[in-house]
Amino acid sequence: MEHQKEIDQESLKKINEFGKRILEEIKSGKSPTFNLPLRAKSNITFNEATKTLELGDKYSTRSFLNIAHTRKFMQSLLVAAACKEYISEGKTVGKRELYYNLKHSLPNSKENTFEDDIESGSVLNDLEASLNILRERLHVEAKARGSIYGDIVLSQAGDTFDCSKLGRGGWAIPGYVEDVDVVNHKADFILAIENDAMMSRLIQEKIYKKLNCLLVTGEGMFPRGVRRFIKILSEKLKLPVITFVDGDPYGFYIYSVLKYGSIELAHLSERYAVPNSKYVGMTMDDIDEYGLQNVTEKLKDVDKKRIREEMQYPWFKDNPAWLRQLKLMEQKGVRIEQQALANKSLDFVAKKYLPEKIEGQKFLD
Amino acid sequence: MEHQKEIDQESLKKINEFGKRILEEIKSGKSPTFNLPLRAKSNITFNEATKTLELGDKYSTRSFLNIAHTRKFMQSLLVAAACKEYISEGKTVGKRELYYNLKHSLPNSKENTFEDDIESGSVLNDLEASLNILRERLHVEAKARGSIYGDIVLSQAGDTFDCSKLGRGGWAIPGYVEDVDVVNHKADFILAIENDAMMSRLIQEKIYKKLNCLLVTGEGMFPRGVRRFIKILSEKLKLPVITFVDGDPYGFYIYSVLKYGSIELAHLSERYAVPNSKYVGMTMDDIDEYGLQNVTEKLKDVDKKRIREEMQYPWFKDNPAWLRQLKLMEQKGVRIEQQALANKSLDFVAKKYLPEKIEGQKFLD
Amino acid sequence: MNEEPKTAKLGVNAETLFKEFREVQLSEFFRKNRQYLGYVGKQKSLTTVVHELVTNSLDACEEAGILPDIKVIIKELGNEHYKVIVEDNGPGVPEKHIDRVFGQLLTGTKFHRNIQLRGQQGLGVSGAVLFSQITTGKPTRIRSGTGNGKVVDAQILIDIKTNSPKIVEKEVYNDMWRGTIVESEFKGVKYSRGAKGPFEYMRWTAAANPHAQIFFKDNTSEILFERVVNQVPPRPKEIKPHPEGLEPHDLLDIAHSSKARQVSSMLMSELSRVSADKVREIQEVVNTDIIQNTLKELLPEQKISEIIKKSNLKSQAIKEDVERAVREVLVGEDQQKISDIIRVLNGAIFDMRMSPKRLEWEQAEQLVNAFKKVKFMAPPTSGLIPIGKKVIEKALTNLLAPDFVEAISRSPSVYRGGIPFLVEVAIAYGGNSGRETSEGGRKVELMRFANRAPLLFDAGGCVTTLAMESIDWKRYHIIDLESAPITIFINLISTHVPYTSAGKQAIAKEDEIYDEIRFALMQIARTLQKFLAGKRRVQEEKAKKRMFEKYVPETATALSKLTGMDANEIQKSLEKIVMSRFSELFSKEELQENTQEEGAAYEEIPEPDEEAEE
Amino acid sequence: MNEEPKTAKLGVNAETLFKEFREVQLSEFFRKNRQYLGYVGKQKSLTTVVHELVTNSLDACEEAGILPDIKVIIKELGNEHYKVIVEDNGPGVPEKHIDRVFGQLLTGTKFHRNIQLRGQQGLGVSGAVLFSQITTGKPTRIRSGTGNGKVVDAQILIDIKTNSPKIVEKEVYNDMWRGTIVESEFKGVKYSRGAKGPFEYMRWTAAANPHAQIFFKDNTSEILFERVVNQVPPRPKEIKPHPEGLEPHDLLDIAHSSKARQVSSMLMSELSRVSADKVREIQEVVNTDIIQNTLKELLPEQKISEIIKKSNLKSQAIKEDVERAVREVLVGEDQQKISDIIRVLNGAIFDMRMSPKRLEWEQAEQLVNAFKKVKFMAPPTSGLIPIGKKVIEKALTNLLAPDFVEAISRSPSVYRGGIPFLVEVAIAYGGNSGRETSEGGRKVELMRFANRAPLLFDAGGCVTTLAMESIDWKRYHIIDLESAPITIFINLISTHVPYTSAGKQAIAKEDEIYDEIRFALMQIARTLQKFLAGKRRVQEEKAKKRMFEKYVPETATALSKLTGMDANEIQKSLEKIVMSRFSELFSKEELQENTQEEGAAYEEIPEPDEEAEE
Repeated sequence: MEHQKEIDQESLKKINEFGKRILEEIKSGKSPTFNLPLRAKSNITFNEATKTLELGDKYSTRSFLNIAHTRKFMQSLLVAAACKEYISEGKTVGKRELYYNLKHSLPNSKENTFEDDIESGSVLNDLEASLNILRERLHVEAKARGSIYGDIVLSQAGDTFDCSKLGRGGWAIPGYVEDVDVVNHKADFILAIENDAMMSRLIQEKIYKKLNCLLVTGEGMFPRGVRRFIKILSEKLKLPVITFVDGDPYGFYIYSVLKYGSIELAHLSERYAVPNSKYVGMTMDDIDEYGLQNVTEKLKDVDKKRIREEMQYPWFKDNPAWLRQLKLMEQKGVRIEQQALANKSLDFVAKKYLPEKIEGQKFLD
Repeated sequence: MEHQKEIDQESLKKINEFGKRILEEIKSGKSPTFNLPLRAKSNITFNEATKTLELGDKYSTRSFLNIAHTRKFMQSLLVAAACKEYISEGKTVGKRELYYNLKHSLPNSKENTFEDDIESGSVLNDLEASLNILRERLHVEAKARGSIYGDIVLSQAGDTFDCSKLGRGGWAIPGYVEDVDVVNHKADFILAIENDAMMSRLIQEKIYKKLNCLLVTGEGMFPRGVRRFIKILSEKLKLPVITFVDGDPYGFYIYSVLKYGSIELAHLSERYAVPNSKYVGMTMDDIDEYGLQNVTEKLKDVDKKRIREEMQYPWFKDNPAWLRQLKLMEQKGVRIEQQALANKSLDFVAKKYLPEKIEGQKFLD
Repeated sequence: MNEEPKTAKLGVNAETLFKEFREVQLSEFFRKNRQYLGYVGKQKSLTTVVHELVTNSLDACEEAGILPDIKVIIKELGNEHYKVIVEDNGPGVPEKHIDRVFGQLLTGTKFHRNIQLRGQQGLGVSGAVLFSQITTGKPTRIRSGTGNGKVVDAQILIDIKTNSPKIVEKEVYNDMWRGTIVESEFKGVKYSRGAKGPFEYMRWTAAANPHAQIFFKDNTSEILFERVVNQVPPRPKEIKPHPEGLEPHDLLDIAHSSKARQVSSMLMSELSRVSADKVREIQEVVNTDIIQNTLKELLPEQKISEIIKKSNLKSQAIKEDVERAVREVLVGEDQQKISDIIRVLNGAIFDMRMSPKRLEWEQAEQLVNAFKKVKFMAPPTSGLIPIGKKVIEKALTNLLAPDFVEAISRSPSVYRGGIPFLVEVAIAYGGNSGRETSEGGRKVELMRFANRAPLLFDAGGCVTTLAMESIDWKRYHIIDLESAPITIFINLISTHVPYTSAGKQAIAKEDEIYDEIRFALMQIARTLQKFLAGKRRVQEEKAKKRMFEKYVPETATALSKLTGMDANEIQKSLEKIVMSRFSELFSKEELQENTQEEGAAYEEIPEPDEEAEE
Repeated sequence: MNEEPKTAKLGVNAETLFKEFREVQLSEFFRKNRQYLGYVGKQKSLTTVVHELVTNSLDACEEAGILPDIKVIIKELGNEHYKVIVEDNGPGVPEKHIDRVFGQLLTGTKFHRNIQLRGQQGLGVSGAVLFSQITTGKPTRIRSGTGNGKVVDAQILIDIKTNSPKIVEKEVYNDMWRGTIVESEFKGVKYSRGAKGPFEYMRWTAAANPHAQIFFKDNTSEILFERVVNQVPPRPKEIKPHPEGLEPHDLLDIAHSSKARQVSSMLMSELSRVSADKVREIQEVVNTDIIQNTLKELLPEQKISEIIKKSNLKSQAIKEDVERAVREVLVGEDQQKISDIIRVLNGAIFDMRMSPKRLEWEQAEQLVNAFKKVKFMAPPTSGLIPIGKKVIEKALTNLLAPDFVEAISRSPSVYRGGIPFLVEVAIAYGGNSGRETSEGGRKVELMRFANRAPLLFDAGGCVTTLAMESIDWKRYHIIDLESAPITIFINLISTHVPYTSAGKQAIAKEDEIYDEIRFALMQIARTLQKFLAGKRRVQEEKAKKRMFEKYVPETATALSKLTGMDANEIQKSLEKIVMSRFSELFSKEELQENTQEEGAAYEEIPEPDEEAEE
């Protein structure tokens, strides 16, 4: 819990400085302002060295006297003040809870401080970027969805538990994981799985023992909390991450967000992105390699559009192996799901597919 | 694990009988058929005594020689044969895995045994109804989503774990819970929570200690697996269930499905519905009682339509307290979320709202 | 602004202004407004020419009881310059009438008669002559023989300033030939073989006039539409006006030119459906109103009612009867008042014995108002000459070689209260039905006719199109009418076709006509549906058998897994079950089908009225 | 089917058929086809009556240079029965013309003249008389004085069979009064104060004729539209036809009735924009074609070109010049051939010295073809009398009391190559602009006029509507035109208005007209945009200040929590910052704004041409 204290001290310091600067501007009779890094495409670059999306150094300035900024300016101060309070009281809140907590009507007006949680969410994003600090460290937690299973003993909030001793289920990853500690573990890598039913299959087939790995699922697109958790584990334990998702543009996207970060969170890439991730499947080659032609699904228009977009992603556009995958998909006009492997037999994925590909290092990078 | 064996024996017996009956019809030169209970509104009644939805005794007959049935007939046999195999091998599969496992093209044809998992899902529903057996007991597991937290020690698949010793997270409830056993527990009731962020708040506020309860969330509409899990816990431990959801037509619906069952699963109500559930909130009265007028949301058209529908539900239509809620909502034209309580203060829900209402037995039933 | 407005400096007085006053002739009016005659657009103008000339020929032949033999030749002479020749074997035009028939607008035999004819306004042929003249400056050449041994060959122009014929050249020679040839040139027009051109016009004409032999020739090809029936349609009869359709000015016209001595006999002899009984009824209605209005101020209502009740308003001696009633009802009242009332009433009471020549507007109006309150029989339909169900079917069979054809000739009815009409509707399916698309497929074709004359333009607002589009064709299992190989034929027969505009190309949506067309379309659609269903059934049964067979092996394998029994054996048993189902069924189904196809096509269709058949 | 068709049993010969042959008068034609005159629909019929009578009054006043003073009274006499009285202070109709002006169709002074007038077809007033007569049987009462001391009071009917006037009663008495009163009854029509009724018609008339004083009265109320300008528009002049708009038959007409001795002088005197130079040019073009066609078969192309080059085709002595050129080019060739060629050419060459009386169709056609190749000045516009920018603005200001109004009177232009026109467009915003909706709001109103006469019906296909709808109003920050308080005024001035149909209620989409309207609309829309922007600015600045002030307390509280500093103090500092920002700004902005409102509304708009102003 000492750990937690340090984190909070630093966060408080940044918030206090933020308030002080604004106050000083007001005192000197100037229109109060604050800067925040521009989160537009034009200010986002792909760092080839660190393999992550990064914000450039363009800034925009929020000014109270700019009619287009005034409301947001006020909202930013409200959120900052609230976060200061949460940290001081040692509480974390959800995004929507934050909204409700701060919503009230302005004096002599029908207008509210916030009209919906999209407004408060966007202010939170700004504040995160402006203070250069994770929202979790402002005590706003992410959506809780996803679980972990495998030979690892974790501790949090005074509890210690073994994630391989949880029956058919796993540990439900909470929205706040900054304070998770690893007590001990036996694993060579983390397997990040798109689909929760595939997670169940692999738990049943005891693959974590066979391949010595931790299983993590986010039930679809990995939410922030899960990505942050994977990042923390992989950093603390120096474990590589192997991604196992559907062979379709959405699966590729899940992988690329995990590995490189997202445009929306480019200002936080270093705290989210897991550059050492590798991609094990599904690939377009798997279809012929494993005879899965009959269990592919046709691409929808939205898929095709996404393929075109992904071909332009900075990490794909100069990567021949990935471009080949995307082109193959376009040619074949099909996608292939993880669970399609069940067409061979239920244990095919655990007995043959994953061992063969992981032991043979057949990855896309 | 003996428990598990008994369950499986009974399931196998039913499947075998099903196959045998059909085989005998074929041998005697008749068009093979099987019956299944009609799952139409006309055959669903609300049992006032047991307080659950029930199927009547109307049956429809699937016949191989009826052009409208032929494909489904074949599919039913395919699914039955596969389930027999899963049970024998001690494996469970997901719904989509089942689909992939059974998909292949028919001889000399471009047609597949199943074209999508909607087809296989619907056949599975039929088989469940026809054999009068839970799909979980045919080893097809439900979607895994949701978690439990509180003073309870569970065991499954040889593992034993304490659900109050899992940090800020809980136990991720798996899709298959037939074999969960309770080792011991300290709880007076189960609190079923709609929203996962509210779950996090209540874990933080340690309400499970304050009120002596188990916290379960399904992250929105409780999925089958979670409902089944609540049902098992509540039956095994004789614990009442208190439902805490948003004060809107959807929250009411979540509650009513938990308590009475759903039309889709009317044939399985006795295995899902938890008739001893009570409703603690949010109610329309809470808005004025707790001064939440400023954090309501306007009803959408779809909400208004749903209110009208719910007024016709058999369990609401003669229940003055519930009708009053629905009419109030219509009049006010607003809904109220669980998290709106944060408008008072973050710990308001745990310090005042829930204790006051639960200890004062202020429930809707 | 209330001051006297000042006049402009140059005061101009009325006499000066009227210096240039003069009368304008119709010919000059139409020269400046040729669009009123249908001469608008290069393509449409040429089709209008053909329409006017052919219509005239057909009408003439039929009036004379001759089986028409029509030749239409269109020669391209230069850029947007054509010669049109239309020849018929009709009765010919007598020499003394030729100049005015072709060289003067608004003359002819038809305009003033209440009779079903294709053309009606006396502007047709002379309009074409005018159009030729104002685009080429040339006269139209007419050759005509009446079969009496003389043939006239004349070149005719219209003197536009005076609307009178101008014979440029004329020759009369001896020949027994009978018929008329009109030969005329036009500039600024365009010929196309497309949907709205002269060729299509003649093809449609052939469809609605199977008693005519039609030869058509253009610069690239020629075609003969052969005669399908050998009988001239009966000569259309002039129909007396029906009381319900009259306006006061019509009635006045009729009354003043009638030879009848009394209004009562005038009504009976000049109007249709007016019997002696009806005359008495009219008299009662008219006079009830008159007495009420006249006495309104003089007597209490109840007294007036008594007088009306006691008078025999149907009586021949109506004035005496009314007088007697007044005396009876007012007995005991002041004598002066009684004689005043009688005097007033005597001046107002409408006596059917009065001379029609003396009928005045007010009285005509009273009569017309009474007509609306009296129930008359529907107008006689002897003037309506339908083509007839069988003839239409024969014509379309000949023209389209369809797989299915059915026509309905509905019984006559009236619209707007008094104008008689009937509709004839047919649907042809398959063969050459429908219109060929540019991709080689076929799409639905709507052939519209008014008194057998094709309507090629302005389909949009036409009642025929509206009626067709209002039908829910899906109900009859015609899923996509738009691209079905279907020809729909609709012919409106009436003494007065209610065109939407002067263009005479679209029929107005009169509710009664709309309903009749819809009714007929639905009736035929039902038969067509049965025809198509029968055709489909055999196909479907074959498909069913194949389908069962497809699922057998998979079912057998699954059942084998479930029961442990040999898959091959199960499969054989299942196949046997399927075969036995179909060996029974096939013979039965095929039998049913044949019965359907023979009988059903014409069931439920009532026999057409005697009257509606030729 | 190739056998001789058998004739019907009752052979009827041509003579019998033509027994009933007779000429039909226009009056009878229109009696049966009243819709051609606009008498269709109960509401529209009544508006048409008012239109015809008022149009006639206005035209008469203007021709005589009198400031019009028009009274329109509509009395309801019974169910669908009305009396219409239209009175003017015009020149009156001389006694000897009264019967034909009102009692005969297609007579009048205007039809044959190439002049800008509201009515043009000589069917207006007499058509109304006919319509009255066939719905009520009653004559129309005319009172007219020419100011010479005599006033005629006559009751007139039309003899429909002969299209001739029938005076029922006539009285002449002494009075110096000048003007005309037409008083007529109609049945089967309906009066409404709604969008398409007589009241609205007169309101529009007032908008486009601000030199007229208009009094309108119906059963419930009366209104006076006062005169806004005290000047009669110049008398419209007759314009000579422009060569580009002529067809051969027009030219022949002109030539044959011309008093000129030679074609050359005929062209110059009877047509506009034909100078002596142009005559020579025409001669050259005509004869180039003639020589080429005539010699085509006789000489190689190159020789023909040489001859044409060497001939002075513009010369007066053209035949001699051509002959000389032929001889020069063919020098050395066979003499017989040369004289043959010269003889042929002599017969063909078009010599402008020929008498116009001898002009034949073919030559007229050659001339018309040449007209198309020669470039003429646009037709003179002296016949076009626009209302004028300032007058329209005055009229609309008076009528609508708008916040903004601007009009444009465009310079004259031609459409279809030769017909002169100009458009006048105005937009009014605010005040009573637009049409009131049933919910009390306002929506856009399009006032359409042809030569100042309102067009109330058939707005859909009218070029004015199309042009208005084609504008991307959003570009001018008029986000929702449909529900804006805007009146758009469009007046087409032309010697020949291209109506889409006989109804004369919609103007055809001629590209040139469409473009002119669009251009004017866009130009005004730009000014309107600036006006609206200026109006908005003050509002916006005030709103801004309020907004900043609203957020101050909340911001102060939050910052206080964040820093521990006193909230009140922070709030005061913030308020000071906001105030100082606006104390600067407000004075500046308000200044700018005033400049805008004064100056901007009319900037960028070019001064209208002299000619387009009265």
